[in-house]
Amino acid sequence: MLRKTFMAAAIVACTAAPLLAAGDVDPQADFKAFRKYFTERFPKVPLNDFVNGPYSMDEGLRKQWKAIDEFPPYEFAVEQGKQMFATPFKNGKSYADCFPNKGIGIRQMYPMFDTKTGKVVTLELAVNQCREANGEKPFDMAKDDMAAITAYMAFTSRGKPFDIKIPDDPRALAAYKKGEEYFYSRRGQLNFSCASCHVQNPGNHIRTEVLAPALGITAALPIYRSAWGGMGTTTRRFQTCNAQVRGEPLPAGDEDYSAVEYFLSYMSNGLPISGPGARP
Amino acid sequence: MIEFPDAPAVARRAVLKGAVAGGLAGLGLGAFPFPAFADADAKEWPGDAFKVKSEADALKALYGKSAEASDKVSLDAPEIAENGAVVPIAVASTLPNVTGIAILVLENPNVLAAAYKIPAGTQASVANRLKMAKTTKVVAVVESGGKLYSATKEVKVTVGGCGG
Amino acid sequence: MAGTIRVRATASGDATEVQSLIRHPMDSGFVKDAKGELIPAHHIEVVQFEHGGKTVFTALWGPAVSKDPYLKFSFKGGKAGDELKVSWVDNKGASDSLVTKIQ
Amino acid sequence: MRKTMVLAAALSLVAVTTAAFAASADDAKAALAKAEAAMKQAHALKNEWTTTAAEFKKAKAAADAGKFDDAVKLAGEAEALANASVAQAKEQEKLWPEAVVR
Repeated sequence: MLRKTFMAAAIVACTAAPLLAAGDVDPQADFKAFRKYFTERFPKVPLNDFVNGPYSMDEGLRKQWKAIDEFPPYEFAVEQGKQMFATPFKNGKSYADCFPNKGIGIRQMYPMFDTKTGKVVTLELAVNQCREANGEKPFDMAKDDMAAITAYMAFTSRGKPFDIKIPDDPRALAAYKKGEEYFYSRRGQLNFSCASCHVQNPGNHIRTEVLAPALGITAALPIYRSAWGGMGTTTRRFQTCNAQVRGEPLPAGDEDYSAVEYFLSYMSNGLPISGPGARP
Repeated sequence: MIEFPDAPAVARRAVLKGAVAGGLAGLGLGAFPFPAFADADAKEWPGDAFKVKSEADALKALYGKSAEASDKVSLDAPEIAENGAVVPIAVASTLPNVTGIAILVLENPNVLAAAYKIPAGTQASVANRLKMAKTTKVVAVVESGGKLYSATKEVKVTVGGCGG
Repeated sequence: MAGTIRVRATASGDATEVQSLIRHPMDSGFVKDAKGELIPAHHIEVVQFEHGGKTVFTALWGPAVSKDPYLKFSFKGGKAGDELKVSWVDNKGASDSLVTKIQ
Repeated sequence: MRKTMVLAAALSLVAVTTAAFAASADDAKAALAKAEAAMKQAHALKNEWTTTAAEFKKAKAAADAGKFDDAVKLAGEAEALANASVAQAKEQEKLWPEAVVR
């Protein structure tokens, strides 16, 4: 019965609180509050170190990460991505023709809101859109080819600060709001939201793993996880997070995934790209 | 193109791209006047040492003797492994003329994880990444002047994530 | 497909530090695949490093060495420009080798 | 959340025991259909649970094997899980703004 009373109280609280119509969200205000929350809660963590996820939270793990990152296993993916980037499509064109600055050093601008289609375009969607525009089959967004090419593109952007833009377009604001809603909504039988772990519990353990802070959490993607024994794209990471809380993962390319990445990367504006990353 | 009957495609290309000389030597035609860049030879692999279940048996199979603890062997291992599949382990020693290093993971199905031959002129230190099935003692053994010295540390290993 | 071996060899003073990363599954033979069948053991057995016609390091590996195995050691007598040869062979007889220049 | 799920599961169990001794093929089919309807709703809200599909699979297997009592029980559990995930989605649609870091 607790659940019923809690919900009733919540509804009352909602209406009594300053009327926050569900429609309006204020990205700039959210950004300031989000940044303030993490910097005040973890005063000893330098701002740019948040992009190192669990390693900004735990000395023991950081030491192991440093040992692995000295010659990390994602080097093969970066090498493969570099070769894929240089190999022209059957029609002679290549990825360089699809992306600003020939695709080099631009990962920090994605996800990008496309005012023509009114949709959020993540780096992974952009790669597939480029392939399809040139008559090639799109990659499976959770598999190694996509991980290799995005690993190379991330590698060429290392150190560049996130620069995610929300244009003055109601559809962009709606996408941002959708991402924020996804991030804060509880799901799965374990009834957790992304925030339950990455806002309320960064630095705490879920068995051996240490939870990463949400601030800067997309900067290291794609990642080579020892647990997977291989590379993982942003899509694969979101899907496994869903499954961990016993929520059914969404299909690759789902707009909710693009929206939550849009929200998260916007929250990390100014923080440097650290991908591809090595993680437990 | 020289057809290397047994080497898989990868090896052929690497051989062609890299060291044709080395590749030819690799064919076991040692008599060639090239510098003896012999390839890694599977016969060097101490198969039985990798099948035994106890530290004593592994050291007997590898070196024919047992080890005594020594603070001259330094074993760098994490207290809690980030992930049992990739545990960074480093071994070093200040003992004189070291000829071999071995690393054993006592709770693994087979105790011996890796062994290294250290010729003269090579420093007595090695870093590698090992797999550990569960929380286990890790023993680093150094062969110096025909005797074995060891250091032991425990590494906690569990899985991560929400689980279930 | 690029080669399976990546090496960084840097000489400083009389010591040359060597790091290597080899692309290999290093299957232990104890892991089951999605269908529940055991994946057979498939791991590198011997890795050999040679400089100036002499073996400077030999690794003897079992199935407990991690996937895409990494190695670091250092030896005396190498200098920038020298050649260093790396070669490996696994329990299925597959092999690869690479000659690289010390930086 | 745990409360509504237990409540729903308990309700469906009560319904089963008062029915005829052995559930028939039709009872099983009906229970499966109810579960499937609830699962469709959860799917529409993009908020399915992995455990729902697992229970439903067991229910179908029991029905195919002619174990209709089991099938009805398991289908009831799948339905309860699906309903709980629907309730979760609807509840969160209202509650998420409160969790936002302000």
